[in-house]
Amino acid sequence: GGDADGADAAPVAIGMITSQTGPLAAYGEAYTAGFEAGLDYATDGTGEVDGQELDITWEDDQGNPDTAVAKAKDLIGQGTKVLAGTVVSGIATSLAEQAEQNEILYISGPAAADAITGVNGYTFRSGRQTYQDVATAGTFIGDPDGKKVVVFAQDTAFGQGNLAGVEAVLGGQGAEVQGVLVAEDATEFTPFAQQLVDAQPDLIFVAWAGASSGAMWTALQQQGVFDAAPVVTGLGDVATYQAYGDASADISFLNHYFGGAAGTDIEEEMITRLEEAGAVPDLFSVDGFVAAQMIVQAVREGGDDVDAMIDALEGWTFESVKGEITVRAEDHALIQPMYQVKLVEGADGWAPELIETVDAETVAPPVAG
Amino acid sequence: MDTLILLVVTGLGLGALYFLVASGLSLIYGLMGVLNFAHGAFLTIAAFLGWEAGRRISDGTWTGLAISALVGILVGATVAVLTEVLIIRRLYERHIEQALVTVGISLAAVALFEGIWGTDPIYTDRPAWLTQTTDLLGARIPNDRFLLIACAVLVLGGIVLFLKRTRYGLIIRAGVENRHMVTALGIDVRRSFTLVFAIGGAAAGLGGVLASVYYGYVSAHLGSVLLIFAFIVTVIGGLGSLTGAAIASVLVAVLQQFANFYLGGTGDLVVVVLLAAVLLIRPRGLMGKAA
Amino acid sequence: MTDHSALELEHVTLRIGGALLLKDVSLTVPEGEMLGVIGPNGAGKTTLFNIVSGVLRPTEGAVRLAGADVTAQPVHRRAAAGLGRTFQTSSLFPALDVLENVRLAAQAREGRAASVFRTPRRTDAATRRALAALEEVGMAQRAGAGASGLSHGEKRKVEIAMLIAMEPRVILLDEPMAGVGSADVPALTEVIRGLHRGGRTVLMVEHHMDVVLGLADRVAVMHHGELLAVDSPEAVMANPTVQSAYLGTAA
Amino acid sequence: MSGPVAGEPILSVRNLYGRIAGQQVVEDVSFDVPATGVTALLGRNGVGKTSTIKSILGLIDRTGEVRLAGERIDRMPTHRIVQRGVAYVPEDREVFGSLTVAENLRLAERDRSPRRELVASLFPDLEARREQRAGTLSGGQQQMVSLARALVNENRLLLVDEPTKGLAPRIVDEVADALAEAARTAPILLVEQNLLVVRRLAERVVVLSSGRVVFTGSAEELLDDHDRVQRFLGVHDEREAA
Amino acid sequence: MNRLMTAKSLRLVIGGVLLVVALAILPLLAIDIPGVLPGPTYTPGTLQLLAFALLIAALALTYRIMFGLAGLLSFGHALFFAAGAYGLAMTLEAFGPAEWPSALVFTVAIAATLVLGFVLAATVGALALRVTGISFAMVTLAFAQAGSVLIRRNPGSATGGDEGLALDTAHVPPEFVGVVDTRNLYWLALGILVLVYLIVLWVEKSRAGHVAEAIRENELRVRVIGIRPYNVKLLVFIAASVLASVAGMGYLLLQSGAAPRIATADFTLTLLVIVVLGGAGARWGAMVGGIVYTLLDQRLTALAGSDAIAALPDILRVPLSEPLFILGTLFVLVVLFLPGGIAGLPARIATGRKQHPVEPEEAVDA
Ligand SMILES: Nc1ncnc2c1ncn2[C@@H]1O[C@H](COP(=O)(O)OP(=O)(O)OP(=O)(O)O)[C@@H](O)[C@H]1O
Ligand SMILES: Nc1ncnc2c1ncn2[C@@H]1O[C@H](COP(=O)(O)OP(=O)(O)OP(=O)(O)O)[C@@H](O)[C@H]1O
Ligand SMILES: [Mg+2]
Ligand SMILES: [Mg+2]
Repeated sequence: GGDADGADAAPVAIGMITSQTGPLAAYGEAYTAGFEAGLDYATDGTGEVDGQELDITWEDDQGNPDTAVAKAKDLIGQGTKVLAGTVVSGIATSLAEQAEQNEILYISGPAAADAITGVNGYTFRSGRQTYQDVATAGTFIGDPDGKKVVVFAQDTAFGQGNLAGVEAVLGGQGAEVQGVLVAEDATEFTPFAQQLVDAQPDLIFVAWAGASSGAMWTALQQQGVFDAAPVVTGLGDVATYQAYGDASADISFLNHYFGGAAGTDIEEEMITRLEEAGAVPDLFSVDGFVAAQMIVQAVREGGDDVDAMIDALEGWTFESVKGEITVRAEDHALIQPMYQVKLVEGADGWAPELIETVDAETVAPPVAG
Repeated sequence: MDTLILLVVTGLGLGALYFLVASGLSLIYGLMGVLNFAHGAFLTIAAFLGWEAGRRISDGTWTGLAISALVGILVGATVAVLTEVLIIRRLYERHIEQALVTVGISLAAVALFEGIWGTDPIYTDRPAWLTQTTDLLGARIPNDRFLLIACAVLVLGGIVLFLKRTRYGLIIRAGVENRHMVTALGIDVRRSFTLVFAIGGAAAGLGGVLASVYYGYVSAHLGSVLLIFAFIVTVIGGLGSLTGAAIASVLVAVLQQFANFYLGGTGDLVVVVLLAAVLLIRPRGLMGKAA
Repeated sequence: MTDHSALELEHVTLRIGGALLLKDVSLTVPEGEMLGVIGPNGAGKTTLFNIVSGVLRPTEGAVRLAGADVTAQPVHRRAAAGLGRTFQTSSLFPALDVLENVRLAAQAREGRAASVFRTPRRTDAATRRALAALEEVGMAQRAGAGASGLSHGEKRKVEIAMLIAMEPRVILLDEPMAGVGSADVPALTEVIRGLHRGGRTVLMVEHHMDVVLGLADRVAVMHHGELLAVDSPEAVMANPTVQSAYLGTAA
Repeated sequence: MSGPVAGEPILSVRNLYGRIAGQQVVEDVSFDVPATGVTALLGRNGVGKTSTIKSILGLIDRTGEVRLAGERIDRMPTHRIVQRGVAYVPEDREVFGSLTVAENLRLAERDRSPRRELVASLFPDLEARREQRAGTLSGGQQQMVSLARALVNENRLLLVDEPTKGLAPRIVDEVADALAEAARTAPILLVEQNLLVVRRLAERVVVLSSGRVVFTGSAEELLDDHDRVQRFLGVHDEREAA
Repeated sequence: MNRLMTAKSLRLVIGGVLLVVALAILPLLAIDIPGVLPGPTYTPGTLQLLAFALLIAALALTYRIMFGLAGLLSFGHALFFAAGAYGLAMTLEAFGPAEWPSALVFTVAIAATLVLGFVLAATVGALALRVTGISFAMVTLAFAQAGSVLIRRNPGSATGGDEGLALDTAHVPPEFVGVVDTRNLYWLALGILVLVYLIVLWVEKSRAGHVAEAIRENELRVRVIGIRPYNVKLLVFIAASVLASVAGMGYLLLQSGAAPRIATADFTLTLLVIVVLGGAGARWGAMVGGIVYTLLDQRLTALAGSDAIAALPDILRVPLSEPLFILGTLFVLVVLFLPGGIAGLPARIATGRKQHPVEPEEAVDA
């Protein structure tokens, strides 16, 4: 525990690094808005923790690790003890490295890579990780034993991670798992769609990111994949709701968060604050919100002593937007509930609707390391 | 069997797209003697404005698509002409600088498009028929591939006729080699150059609109993705050779499909290896003329 | 004395595409000879030089330099082995100055021409040789001038200076007088005579008949890719085929 | 064709300056080309003959006054000047190497009814090589293409830069014949090193030295004056003009 | 003879040494240039930025001897930079028998990476140099693209794919780890730049350098005087590439990791932009280009996010808030109106608007 009561203590310097420009700027924006809302909530609108000021600096990583490292070094050089943020897994890895080298606290943002969990003692995460996505997908087929699951993914760290996740989660429960990995730069998905049909699976899990999703879904639809087996994928941010076109109604979605998913009081609080700020609740709003809560907790209990902050966070269980969340002590995994969702067509196009909340323990990753 | 057909026909469709981009590139290379890195930007702006126009007037219909295509062609041509007149022309006969300037334009243009239209892809609507499939020997071929192939054939035929049947073909080839001497034969070479730039830009514009049909979206990076392959196709086909580019487009795209499907997604690697191999065996490309 | 000639061509034939550019050309040039090569435009004179210097490979036949078969050797090897040439249209390194142009040739002569471990110096042997070569062709005053700004005649002289600096044993000159003002012809003729006088073997394509006649020991006549005759200048001039196919009335 | 009034020069050059890459290569050159016959522009290597012709055509930066049959052409772009009936045979042939012989000639055709037969009869060798790429022609053959490109149109003035350079004696003869023939229909400004050819073709000469005109007069007057020839066209002298 | 040692070049040497000394004591000073540097020169953030700029300058310099000197337009230079960074990261991770001292492991890893860079350069160069011009550019692009694809594919989890590879600090000397030691990294970067400069200078001034220049002008002519251009080009290619991988190693230490971005064709294009921006005609042009570009890139981003920009009307705000737009436009303007790049500026100012170029200063010296 900490003993920070000094109203006269120097403000705690906190560095927020995330994409304000670059390819993932939209995610960065949601994260930022969520963080502001979370900070307001956790400090009761004061922006201070028990009288201790927080000196928050925002920096743009441009989606570029070089920039991020430079910014991080600059912040650390100026005495920053807490870093948080970034959507990009590659940047999160670099920042985790900096945190360890310089013995400061780092709370990564929406970056989903499993590798960040347990990477070192200084690094925490405020979002979900790939494993939790995959495990949620697994909840769609009931008992996986003896079923055939095909993972359709891009051949990237993200896609490979998803395949590995499915193999671990569903394969471990007796499912036969097959991967159809497509080169990231491929633009033609029709033959692969046909390959999916030919495989005669019981479940198809799609892990896709980026602009080519539209063409991919069209190809699946054209080749009749939806008639062959149920298809599960992760529901992304608001901008992607319309990307599935005619396929939308046929897809089962796993989801980390969408506006209205949780139905908790804290969610209300967040949405109110977001709307006041002119933002909408989105996939990564909660990551920002949780990051703010974790920082406030760390400062409240640990002042500006990094080891004390780490102690304050390890094993901490708290109420947040998605309900009860735990920072697992062993590897800093963030144990949290997930959602099953479907898209329904309304006046403004397709919008998500909750099917079921998946229990945090059901999708908890095994301890890393 | 149906997989084979699917791979070949979709490969042809993709090849058609490559060719639509490469045709303008090849033409402008034949004219400027440099690779035009701004070609991707011509394509992207045409796709954006074509989409803006199409959706305002009649979204998701054939009329809308026709309007998009028309606007795209006009925009592509206009932007190309502006680039030529305002920038390229000032650097005439300085090929490296010309190429460099187009690098600058492409960097600036992508950033500008991101500023205007954002970084996320904008998903587009198209006529229903294009999203459906046609059964061909057991393979369900997406219909838009047929549209692409038809357009590519038309463009190839049109440009070849233009170069063969008009004097411009001669003027351009001669002008690349020795601009001064062409003017000394009493020919206003600048006007021919601008015209050809316009044609190249128009082809890129059409390519842009069709690319947005193929991918189902428009984005600031639409052009950059295609440009790399258009370069490769242009070089494999032989710099400045239009038929070479057409053959290489098909070769590259079909090979890419097969490698992606059967060789563990190595399509891009295989294409790169093909490029290196072709250049090492035939430095001038498949149909290139002697330097 | 060596028992072989400076240059030998044996049954050299060259085909490009469908065209027969050289037809069974055999030629022996003894050490120290100055051989004039004449023939109508398009007869294959430049082509012959390209074969000798290695720019083109013959379809059939062999090329021997000082007895050694060089048919398969690349250009730079033959040059290193003592074969120098000029081009029909002058070709210098326009971005370098006159002295640098010539010094490159001198460097090449010394071997290790492209070594990273050697830096050119004002006093080194290559520079001295280059300056001497420039002196010999009367271009020493222009040593610092950029090669791109030279007039035609000056370029010709610098090219010959490069040859001198290479100290080749066999020299091919492709129309050295082309474009040279009549006033400068005598001077350049002297320069070429100087080249020859050093005991070097010289082959020279030239359309200025007075120059050819004044310099050459023997004259080779080419026509339609064939070697019509190799003979003394007087005999060649008297040859009726040469008269009609080549000289016309202007001789 | 309404020819210029007798006595009025077809080309008049006044105070012409020309520069290449910032370097003055033509300085204050003034001369006239009469409306008939051949005028030779002479001078030693590097005095600026080629540059003078290029200045007239606007191929290099120039200032000064140039009139074609009275009309100012010194502000016109090259192609306009040529369209007014000026043909140019450049010093280094400058054929389009990647085009065939036929294409080279076709490109040069400006007139509605180009004089293809004339060209074919002048250069039969080219007829046989119509489909060969000009870059693979021998030097002399290229020179013929270059000449043919000029002669295929009807011209008001021919600017010919060293047409006999690199030609076999017999061809030199033929080219001289062709030029003599051409001179009957259009006046020629000829740069030529071969004084035999000059003597045969030219009525008038203009001599340049170091970028300036040092002599204008009749060809015979100059060529018969050994002293002048020595002085203007140079004795052997190592300090060659730069 | 303009290449030989003269009084003027002696002055240049002294000036150069003074400049290096001035750069070396920068971390000990508190110079603050608002708007150019993010903070005073002793702060880690500023030193990090400056060190990065110095490494990019070194890299640009290696590109200059290929492009500016030998006229080899390569689109694959990034490959060798990446080979240095990834090579060192991978060997550091792979090696290291427990009983070896860390310093030894570090040295061996560096040596191994140099060998790797050399072998890669020799292989790629030997193949690519069989063709010339645009074809050469495309073959190098092809190799770089293959490298880039491989790095992103993460074969055998060796390269970390999109996420990049973090530096395994176990065997890195502690002086190079951590923010407090940023100034050591800065000195390291400065050292690399000086080293690269000296080697580049040496290559350029050597006979090989002269021949490379001649080859750029007229390759056949070089062959005819008895020199094989291929060897010289290969030599320049290898020298430039190995030096690029040295800069890459510095980059790895500075960034504590390697990201796939540095292997892309875009990165090579950036290099090209830098060299042209600075002026391909001069060594110092390339270096200044590297430094100016890095600083501009960084400061323009700061500007883009500033309130002043946000307050502008859309038509100005949208373009001005895109740093790449400004850089791209600036680059176009430089190519159009400043042909010699930044390095050409002094000469242009000195000659004013006069059309005549100045005569070479040094007289011929026989
Ligand atoms: N690639 C080719 N294809 C067909 N014919 C060719 C090719 N290259 C050269 N020729 C022909 O070969 C002949 C020989 O040319 P070459 O240059 O050797 O002539 P030359 O004797 O040097 O003539 P000149 O005195 O005019 O320079 C010419 O008729 C030329 O057109
Ligand atoms: N590209 C150039 N750059 C710099 N100077 C040049 C260039 N071209 C020509 N000059 C200079 O201009 C002067 C005149 O050249 P020009 O070619 O007009 O002479 P010329 O009388 O035609 O000579 P020649 O009889 O050799 O053809 C020469 O001294 C030459 O040095
Ligand atoms: Mg010849
Ligand atoms: Mg001349």
